[in-house]
Amino acid sequence: MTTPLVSLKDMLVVAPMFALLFMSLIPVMIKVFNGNKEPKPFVTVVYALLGVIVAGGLTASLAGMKHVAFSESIVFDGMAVWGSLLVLISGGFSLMLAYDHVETDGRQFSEQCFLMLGSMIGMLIVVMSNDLIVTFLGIEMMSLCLYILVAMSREHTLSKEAAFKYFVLGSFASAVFLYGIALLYGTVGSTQNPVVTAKVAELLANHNQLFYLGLAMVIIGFAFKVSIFPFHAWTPDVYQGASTPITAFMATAVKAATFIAILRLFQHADPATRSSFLAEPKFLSVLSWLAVLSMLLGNVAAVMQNNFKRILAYSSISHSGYLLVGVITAGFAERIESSLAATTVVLFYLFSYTLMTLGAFSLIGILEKQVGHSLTVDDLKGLASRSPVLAGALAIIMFSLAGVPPTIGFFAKFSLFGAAIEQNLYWLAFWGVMTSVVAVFYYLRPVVAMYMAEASETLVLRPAVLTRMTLVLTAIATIIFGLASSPVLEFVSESVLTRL
Amino acid sequence: MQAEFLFAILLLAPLIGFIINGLRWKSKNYLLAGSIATGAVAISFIAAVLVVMKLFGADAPKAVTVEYFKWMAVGGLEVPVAFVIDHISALMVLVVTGVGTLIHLFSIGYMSHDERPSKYFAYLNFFLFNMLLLILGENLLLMFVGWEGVGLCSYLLIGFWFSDKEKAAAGMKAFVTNRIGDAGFLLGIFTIFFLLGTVSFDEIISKVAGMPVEVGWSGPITLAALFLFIGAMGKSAQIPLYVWLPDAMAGPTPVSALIHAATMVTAGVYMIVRLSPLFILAPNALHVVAVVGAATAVFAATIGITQFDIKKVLAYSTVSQLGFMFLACGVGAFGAAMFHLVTHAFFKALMFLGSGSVIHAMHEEQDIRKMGGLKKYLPITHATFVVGWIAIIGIPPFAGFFSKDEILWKAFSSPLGHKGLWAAGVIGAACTAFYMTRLMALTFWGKPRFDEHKTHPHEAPPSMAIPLIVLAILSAIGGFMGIPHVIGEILPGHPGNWLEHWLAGSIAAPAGEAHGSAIMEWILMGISVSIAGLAALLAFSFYVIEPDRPKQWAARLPGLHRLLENKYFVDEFYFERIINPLVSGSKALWAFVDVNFIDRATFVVGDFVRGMGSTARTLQTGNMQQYALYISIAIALMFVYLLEGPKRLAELFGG
Amino acid sequence: MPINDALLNVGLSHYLILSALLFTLGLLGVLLRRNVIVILMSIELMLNAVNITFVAFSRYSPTANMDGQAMVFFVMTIAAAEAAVGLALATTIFKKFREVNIRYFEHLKG
Amino acid sequence: MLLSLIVFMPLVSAILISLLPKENWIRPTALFLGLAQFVVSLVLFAQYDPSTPALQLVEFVPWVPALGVSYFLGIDGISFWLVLLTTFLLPVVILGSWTAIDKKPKGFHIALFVLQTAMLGSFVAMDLVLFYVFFELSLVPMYFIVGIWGGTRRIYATTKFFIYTMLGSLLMLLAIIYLMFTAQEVLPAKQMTANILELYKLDIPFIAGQFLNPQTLLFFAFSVAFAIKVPMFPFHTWLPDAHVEAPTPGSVVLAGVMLKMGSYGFLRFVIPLFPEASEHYAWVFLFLGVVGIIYGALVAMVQPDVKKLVAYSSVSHMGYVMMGLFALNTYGVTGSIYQMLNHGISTGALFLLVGMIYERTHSREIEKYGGLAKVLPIFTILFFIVTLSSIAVPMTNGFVGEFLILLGAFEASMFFGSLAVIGVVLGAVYMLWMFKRMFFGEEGELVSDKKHPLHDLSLREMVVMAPLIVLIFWMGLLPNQFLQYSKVSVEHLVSTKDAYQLSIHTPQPESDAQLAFGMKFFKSVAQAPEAK
Repeated sequence: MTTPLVSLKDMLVVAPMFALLFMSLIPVMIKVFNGNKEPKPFVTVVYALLGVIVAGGLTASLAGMKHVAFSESIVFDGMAVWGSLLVLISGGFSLMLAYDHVETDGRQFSEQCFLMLGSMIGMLIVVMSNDLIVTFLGIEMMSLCLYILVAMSREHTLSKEAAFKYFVLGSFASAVFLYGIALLYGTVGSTQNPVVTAKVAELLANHNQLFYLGLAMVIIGFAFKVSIFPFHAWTPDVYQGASTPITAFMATAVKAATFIAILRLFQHADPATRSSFLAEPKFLSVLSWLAVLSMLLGNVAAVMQNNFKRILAYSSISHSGYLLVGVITAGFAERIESSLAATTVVLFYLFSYTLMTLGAFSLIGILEKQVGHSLTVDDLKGLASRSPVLAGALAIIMFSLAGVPPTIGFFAKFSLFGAAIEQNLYWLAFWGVMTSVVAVFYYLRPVVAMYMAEASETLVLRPAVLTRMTLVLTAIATIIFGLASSPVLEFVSESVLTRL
Repeated sequence: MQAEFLFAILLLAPLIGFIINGLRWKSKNYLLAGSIATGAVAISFIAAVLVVMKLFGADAPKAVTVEYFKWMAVGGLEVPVAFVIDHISALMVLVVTGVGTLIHLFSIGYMSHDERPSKYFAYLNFFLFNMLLLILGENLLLMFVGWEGVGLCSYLLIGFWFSDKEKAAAGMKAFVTNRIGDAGFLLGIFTIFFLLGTVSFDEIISKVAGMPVEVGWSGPITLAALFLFIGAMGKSAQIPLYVWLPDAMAGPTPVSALIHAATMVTAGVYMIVRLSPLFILAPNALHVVAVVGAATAVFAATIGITQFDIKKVLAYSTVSQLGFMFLACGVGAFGAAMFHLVTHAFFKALMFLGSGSVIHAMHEEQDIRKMGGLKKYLPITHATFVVGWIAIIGIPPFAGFFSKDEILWKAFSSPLGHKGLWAAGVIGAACTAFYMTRLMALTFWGKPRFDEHKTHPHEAPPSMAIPLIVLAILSAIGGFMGIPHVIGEILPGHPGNWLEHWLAGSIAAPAGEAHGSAIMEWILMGISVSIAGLAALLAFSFYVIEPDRPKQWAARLPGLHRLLENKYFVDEFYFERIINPLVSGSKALWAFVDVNFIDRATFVVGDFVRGMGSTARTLQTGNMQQYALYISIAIALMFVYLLEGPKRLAELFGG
Repeated sequence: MPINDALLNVGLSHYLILSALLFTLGLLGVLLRRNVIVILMSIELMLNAVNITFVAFSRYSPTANMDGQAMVFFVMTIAAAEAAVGLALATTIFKKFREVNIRYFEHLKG
Repeated sequence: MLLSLIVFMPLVSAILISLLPKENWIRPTALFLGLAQFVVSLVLFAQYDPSTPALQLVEFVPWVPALGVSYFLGIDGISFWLVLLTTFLLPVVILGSWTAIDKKPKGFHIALFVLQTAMLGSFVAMDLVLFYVFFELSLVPMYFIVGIWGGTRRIYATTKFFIYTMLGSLLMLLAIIYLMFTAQEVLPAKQMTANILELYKLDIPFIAGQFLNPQTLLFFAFSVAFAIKVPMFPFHTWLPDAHVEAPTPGSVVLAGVMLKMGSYGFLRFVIPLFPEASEHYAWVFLFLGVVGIIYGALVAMVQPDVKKLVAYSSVSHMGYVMMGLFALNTYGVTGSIYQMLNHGISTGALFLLVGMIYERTHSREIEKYGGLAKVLPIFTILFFIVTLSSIAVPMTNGFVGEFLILLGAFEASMFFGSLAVIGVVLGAVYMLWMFKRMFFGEEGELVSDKKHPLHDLSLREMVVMAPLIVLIFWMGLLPNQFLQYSKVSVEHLVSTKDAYQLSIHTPQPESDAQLAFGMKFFKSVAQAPEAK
């Protein structure tokens, strides 16, 4: 043990978190020293965004590096870079949405920013963690902040209910997750990802029942966070109850971070052998069922919804199903190249999902005119004539979510199903396609309302500049990164290769 | 002159006439329009004569062929735009352009009061162009182009007075019925093409030359022949596709004369004669042709007896005469068929024009019950009509006698013939004589049955009279082109059968010996003429001498009378059994397959998805503990599955 | 293994069974109890059950792996934080709704 | 670069139109741009060499190299006329919709031009993924055209249209992916590729009589996608709904071009890629083709709505196209290509005419008309000519296509060929019956309405119809002028379909440098395996 416990490089790796922490404290400090007087929201958001940008810059500048830090409990690699960037992008945009939003621009905005940045720190930990217990810590940090954020919506009683539900179920799932970790610890002797994955083959061969159970419970813990069926039930309720910017944040950043953690668990320990636990057909079938049911339930339930946020919640469930297909492919693939290709696809899909979801929620943010207003699809009527730009942007995003080329949503699905078919997971691909058709139906409904229905009188557009910007930017990005998906994919795939 | 040039004139003259009159379709100047159209056809006629002249002479070619450009060339199918005048088409082209010119001329007077004479003449010219395509086309496809083209013009001209729904319907009926035939024709073309690899008449004939005669029904040539005959049935109004022709009388009368008597309807006969070397190889097909022809001849003639519309009588007469022609084809007497085609063109055109003159004179009255005694008002029309009448009932030496008699004789004597066919022919001829005499009697003779104070029939103007006279002359002498040998021998100078000689190289003859002797021929000739004569006399006595007798007979045989008067209820049968079920069946099909099945299936899927969606929503009770329960159940199931395997899991659910 | 042997020689499995029982108890509490405070307590029970597992595994590990014991501290910290947030939320909703029965909070559904 | 120019000129035009400040500038500008892209497409005549079956005017740029997806355009005898038909119809449609589209003209023309790019792109894309992208993209503008400018049930119709088509094409997507991976495994380059010329080289295992083998499954996955688009019985029910609800220009483009994307797909992809399955299951398509012909005709006959009648006639006409394709011989395939053009022109013209009368009376119910011939003589003449073309009277374009198809079908199967001939009769029945009820007889309630006297066609409307009428006769009288462009390609396809290959036509040396570079690059990819 000649290496020091903590090296300078270790600190460099976690520097983005410190940047976030530092910046998150400033507005709160100002408030405290100013006699509990809320600073100007604009100042607050600038500080917060600054933190995000600095963190993003730091992460990006470290890209290409592979480093294992803090006694192998933190790992910094390409996947971490991508995960961090996704988290920071969605966090940054969510901050912008929050700045504009009716429910969050009140007197507690500095606290809100503090919590959002804190949650992002937790996510960064999740993304970089190399140890299940660290992952647990990260998840808890992220979640605890979110519980409060959900509850913080001003004067909105439903948000309290949502927060409490989210809290109880979240803690419940955390306990399950933790129990799983404990069982893994007991059977493997360590909670470090590489150690666990290295021993998978051996333990599976022994039919170590505790290991089976532990793994199952860990998977359930993750599945809860990304709302995989049947651990999804909180999603629509919480998405509806939370204020829209927070919902956007939850839908994108949480999902991105958690899926990275899942990928780490599913990865191959040894490039030469197929060592993921998906080699065990039972796990494969369990996960396949979860994926298929999520795709099915998410899409099918959304068909009958009218509340736009709930639609997006169900859409989020189904997208988790699609992502799980990618994850399964990554774990199932025999050759390490295929596995990495599937990992790339998952990251790419996350990227596309983040863009589209942020865009969709921004539109909701613009249209929600007062506290507690629950936006339905019918409220969109006549938007096309009121604001062609916003309507066009949302239409692009909806088509992208439905997977119509040449948007990024199409290419994400294309590469995802491609990866699945390459591994002969035809049924997963087939169900993916079939449920996509169902999805088309409800993704088209907002478009129908905006363009084809009679205009409604009550349409009020708030002049939320940052939110509008977010919507338009994401829509444009949806097209541009769709057409230029190749550079993005290559970029991701190169950075994923640093894992080796 | 160059053949290419002459053919171009021949074909393009009517087309140009069509275009000129078509472009000035709003004009009401009937004289100008008529002159243009008539002139165009006359030019065509002259060009035709000039081309046909090339066929005469010692070292004259057997055919004059010109080729302009490739129309279609796909794979092995090469269709040039090529035309030919040989000994068969020469006859036809002269008849069509000649009679066509006369009818155009007649039309000028006839259409003088119409609102849209330019349009009428345009259509008429266009018809002639298509008819020429049909006749002159060197291959089946080009013939088919003309074949459909004449059908189209027929449609337009039948429905010329389209404001009348009945007339528009008649046009449609004609087109659709023809289309059924055309579909058969198409199949015939396909069969021939895949059998012989060509659609050119010349090549078809040279390729089938060495082929053996087909026995049985399923040989390709038999099939092709039958398919083509379906086409001929449609165009030439044979059972069961004859129904359009009587309705086609809705068109202007000159149209009936030109299209529905003299030219277009004979296209089927022409086509079979043209392909006689092919048909002759399929005796079974020829039997079908003969039987259908004979049946039509009798069937239509019997209907003709009871009709009261002057044009309808003539129409059924046309159907019946066409039946004679097919009878001739069917017994292998293609020359006789051509002969009858030509003479029929003369006398039937004459009679239609005559009836046009009558109708014109009677102010659009067509019911012969309201005529009578027109002889004194319309002397020229009457005189010419009489010529036609004598010709059609087959009194020597008028044209009809020679051609009809040749058919009857061949039906009896040809190797493909049969006594039954001959008998049917004689019955048909007798009926013809009867209803034609009846027509004459009711229209021209006896006492006028119209109000002579109100209606003042007047004789036709010269433009209408001249065609009548010319056609009357032709009807009188036209038969001399085909004097039977038995008669020729006893005549001074021993004139041979010119027509037979002329066609000899172009048409096929059935293999085998003809049975029957010259004496037999004389006897049969005598029988048929006398039966026809008797029938005519009977009719004369019925309708002129004792005008009450028909009613008595009708009362005595009510069933037969009703059957005949209602044209054997064929139209009703078609309507009730085919058209109505088709329409209501289609509605049901639409309602059942599209609306109730395919769309329903789509809806069922949609509703299923929706139902699933609703179910999924009911899972979302809002009860947090229930959500936790889902998680717990999932954990439990996963445990059982992972530790015990799928079987245990299934047992849990009672499986 | 004779029955009294299993009773007397306390080993890893005993601790594991105990923790499993406690965990199940907590789980049932979350599922069945109506009072929000009791539900919070049940969650704590689940977390503590896990702690027993960690410690037991650590104690009986052949390599004397101490990681498990360290983890318990992490867990306890998290549990404390959770309790704080949970109670805060419970207070808030009690203030809003004047209600502690969990079945009351079913406004969000469908 | 010519093909790229043709494909993307409409997209640029769409952007230009979106920048126009005044509403009354939109239509003239759109017309000008539409004519311009048609004129540009005419350059094809100069650059295209009809004497070779090889792919011409090729452009090749790698797009997503990791997946072997490239921007690969090319044209041959199969797509040549479809491209021209597409560019030809656009100005016609723009002029035809001058007054029909009275709200949001800007959005409409943008949608129209974007649609144009998508359709042209799918005809010249030689990369399966690129094709798929264009193929799907075409749904979106059409979805809006029907949904925004359509009739009362437009939302139902447009959603049905979108979901039906999407369902089919997503299955095809799976098949495309599978093919790309098969190429990676099997082809010597060991590279994933969506390049259709490379995929032609695949020999996909086929077991006759069994359903679960790769070629059969792929064949049906592709076929369903295209059959829905065509639409072939029994996937046709979206079509009448879409047509009835679509605005006139939408119907014209839908019938005129979009349906052809399906039949083109069969010709370009299904038959060459899966030759054994195509041959083995040809009877299915012949059968469904016949059913489509007869069923479409029968149902068309009893439609009370003239537009729906024309829509069902499309089902019938496309049945011919399917029969011709699966006759798998020169006559049938040539006829099908010809029939695609014919249908584009005549059905397009019919929809335009129906639109014109609808603009005057706001009704499409046949029973309310009658006696139009007297009131609107020019309209009647034009309608009649188009009717003739639709029922395939010789000397109009319809005859040539139908004749060749029936000839081909008869060769392939005497039974189905003979059955299909029934369609010839029924076609005349439904069209002429409709014509009779609308134009002949006494004047109907709409026609004799003294308050709203009907006016015959305006000059603009005549100008819209003129090119269509000219083409109807031109194609009918001189078919060889058209056929010669596709002749060699079709013969190549039919004669070598079991081992179909397309080579690249070497361009002239003076052609554009970038193109030459693309060629060189492609050749290095394409020929490398042969060298080994």
